[in-house]
Amino acid sequence: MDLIILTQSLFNTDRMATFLISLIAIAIVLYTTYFRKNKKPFTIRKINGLQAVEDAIGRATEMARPLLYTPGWGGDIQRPTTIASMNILSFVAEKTAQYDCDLVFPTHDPIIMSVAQEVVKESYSRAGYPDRYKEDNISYVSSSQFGYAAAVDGIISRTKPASIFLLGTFEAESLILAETGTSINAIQIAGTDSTIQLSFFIVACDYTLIGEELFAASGYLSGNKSILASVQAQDIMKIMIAVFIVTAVIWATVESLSGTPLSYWWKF
Amino acid sequence: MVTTYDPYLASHQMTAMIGGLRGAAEYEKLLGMKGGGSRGMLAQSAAHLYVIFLIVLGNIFYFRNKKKGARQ
Amino acid sequence: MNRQIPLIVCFSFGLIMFLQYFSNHTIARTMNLAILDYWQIIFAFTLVLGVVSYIKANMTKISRGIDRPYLIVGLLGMISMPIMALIWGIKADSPFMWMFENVQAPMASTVFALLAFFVASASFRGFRARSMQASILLGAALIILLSRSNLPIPYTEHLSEFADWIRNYPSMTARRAILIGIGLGSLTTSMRVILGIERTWLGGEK
Amino acid sequence: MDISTIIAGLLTLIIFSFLYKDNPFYKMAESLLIGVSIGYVLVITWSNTLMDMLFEPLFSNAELSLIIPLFLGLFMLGRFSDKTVALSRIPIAVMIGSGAGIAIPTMLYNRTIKQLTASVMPIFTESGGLNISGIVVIVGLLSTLAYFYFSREHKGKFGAFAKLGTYFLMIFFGTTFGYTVMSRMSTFIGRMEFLLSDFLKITQ
Repeated sequence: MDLIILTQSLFNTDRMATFLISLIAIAIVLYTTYFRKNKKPFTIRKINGLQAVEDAIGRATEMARPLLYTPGWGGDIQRPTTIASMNILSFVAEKTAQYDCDLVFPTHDPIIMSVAQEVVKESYSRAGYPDRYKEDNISYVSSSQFGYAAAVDGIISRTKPASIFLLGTFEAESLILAETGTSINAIQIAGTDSTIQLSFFIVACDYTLIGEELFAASGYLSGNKSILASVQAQDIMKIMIAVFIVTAVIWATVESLSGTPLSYWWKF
Repeated sequence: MVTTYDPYLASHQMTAMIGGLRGAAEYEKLLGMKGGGSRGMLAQSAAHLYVIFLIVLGNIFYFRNKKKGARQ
Repeated sequence: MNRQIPLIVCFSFGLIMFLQYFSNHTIARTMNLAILDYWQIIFAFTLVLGVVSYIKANMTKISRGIDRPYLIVGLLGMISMPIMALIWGIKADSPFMWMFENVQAPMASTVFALLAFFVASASFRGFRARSMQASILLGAALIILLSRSNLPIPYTEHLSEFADWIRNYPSMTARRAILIGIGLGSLTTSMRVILGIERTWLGGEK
Repeated sequence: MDISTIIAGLLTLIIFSFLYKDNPFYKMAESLLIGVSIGYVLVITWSNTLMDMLFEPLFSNAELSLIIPLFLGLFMLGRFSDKTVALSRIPIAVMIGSGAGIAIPTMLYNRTIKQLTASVMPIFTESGGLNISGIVVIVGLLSTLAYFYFSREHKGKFGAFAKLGTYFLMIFFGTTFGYTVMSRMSTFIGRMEFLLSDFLKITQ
């Protein structure tokens, strides 16, 4: 009987804390996005690697070689990281349109391919060069992890792109792509939310956007106010997190010193 | 892949983990059998030593070139 | 209108998925599973677009005479799989599975195995003690590698303990901070998507 | 030796030849791998998704609610014509919207809340001794978070603290690299075992 009642309950009380914290987070994002709008503009700190983005595009143009952009095998369009990557793609595509530099975008997911086609096509029109857009350059190359890796490797070793952007969710293919890129002396800018692959990118690539930097990057590059507002919301939440941790640690220490068993109120 | 799961292990979202080939070899030892894990350990140790060797070699080259560069 | 409808759809599905997470009710569970099924079904249809893009790209190159023989092999490989599946089915001993086991799988795992060499080349180039940060990266990697290489050196046990301590404390805490940041970044990005502020996926702001 | 092993062995050797340099054999094998893997995904998706999850239940069991994903899927094909391309934005909206909806609580819980609460521990033990590991964890977490703080330039005391965070990040990257070397090598060892014992029969 208990089980049935439990499954029929409309609200899962186990998730109360997450629900409340979600609401607070939502409130903060709404605040920075809508209510702070007319205050002085929010600026974010320099992020290493982002100044290099324009140089990388310029380099490809000067060398008359293509620029390769791929979002990795690990993500799908539902993943926020992929959305952040599409934002950066939009910026990069606008520049490649202006400089008339070839942008090659291989992906393992046909849905990402469809979205990327929309994004790039729109960026080319925005830049005023809709005729320079080549749909074939944004292509699907197998959903198999190492089929994708082999395909992108092939493109890298044959078209020899001057610059390579590896931005999205990567798995084991990360180092295969990054080392092949190194072997043809491409400038490589990587960024991912896959913590393990970060270590390979740090070792093999010229610039690496670490986790959250990838999300901030899209705001930094585009100067888009709404993205900057979210970055600000993230910072506010980070301060709250720091305050929470310090309070909880002091609490735990006092409890431990006074010999009372830990109350663990900070675990939820 | 071991470090991927560490935080989940520590935050008790997971209860136990057998990490990599070394973990497999230890697990085999625990069960008192000899399998691919123990045999692979030799190759693993060799691989680790090889990578250490390459890292050290890379640094020797780096510092030698730097010295040369400074002298010129 | 072109953009309004997708934005409304996006908002509604976002809200539904957000709310169902907090409910155990049968309706919520059913809806969750249904939407996860939608993902797979939409992917299945979109795969047609992907395959057509693959064929088109290869045909263009073939007609221009670039890498002709190789691309024809690829196209034949692609077409042969559904044909074999249609004729003999996809059971364990079918030609379709034979192709998977003896052509696709060995090649795929060999591509994976290339990583051993890439790890080596990256180790040679990427760990130079250029700066304080680079030296710490180098030091941490060396300690872990040494602790796992079963060398007959003194203090092996202490080294192993120290390696475990690094992994469990300083290394883990940095990883946690990265994860916390990713969580926050994902959270705000998702919110922008649901609220319709983030429209890049629609091809930009209009 | 059977033909299957010969083919698998040759293809393995050809893929390894890429390490020397890009060559016609490798190009052939690469193209074959891409083609066959696309064909494989196509067949598996047809049988596991379209047949099992959509057509069978819809047409044999008359589960009419499946008309929704059927149309969502068909809308995707609208991308073939400029006139109907707008239709494809609806299924994309479904995927992106629902993905974002589920990401908010799950990312918040798994990535942020859980990781955060696991970091709290007393910095003095009951006996009054310093808990070094605990201090390292707290300082590491706070300083790395400071590195990810985007509102301020990394200057002055705050900059120094954020720089400390980068040291922790480097420890993490070095550690991960060290631990992952193993898993990267083991696939290679597996392939070599196949080549040497199954294919060339040098070892048993």
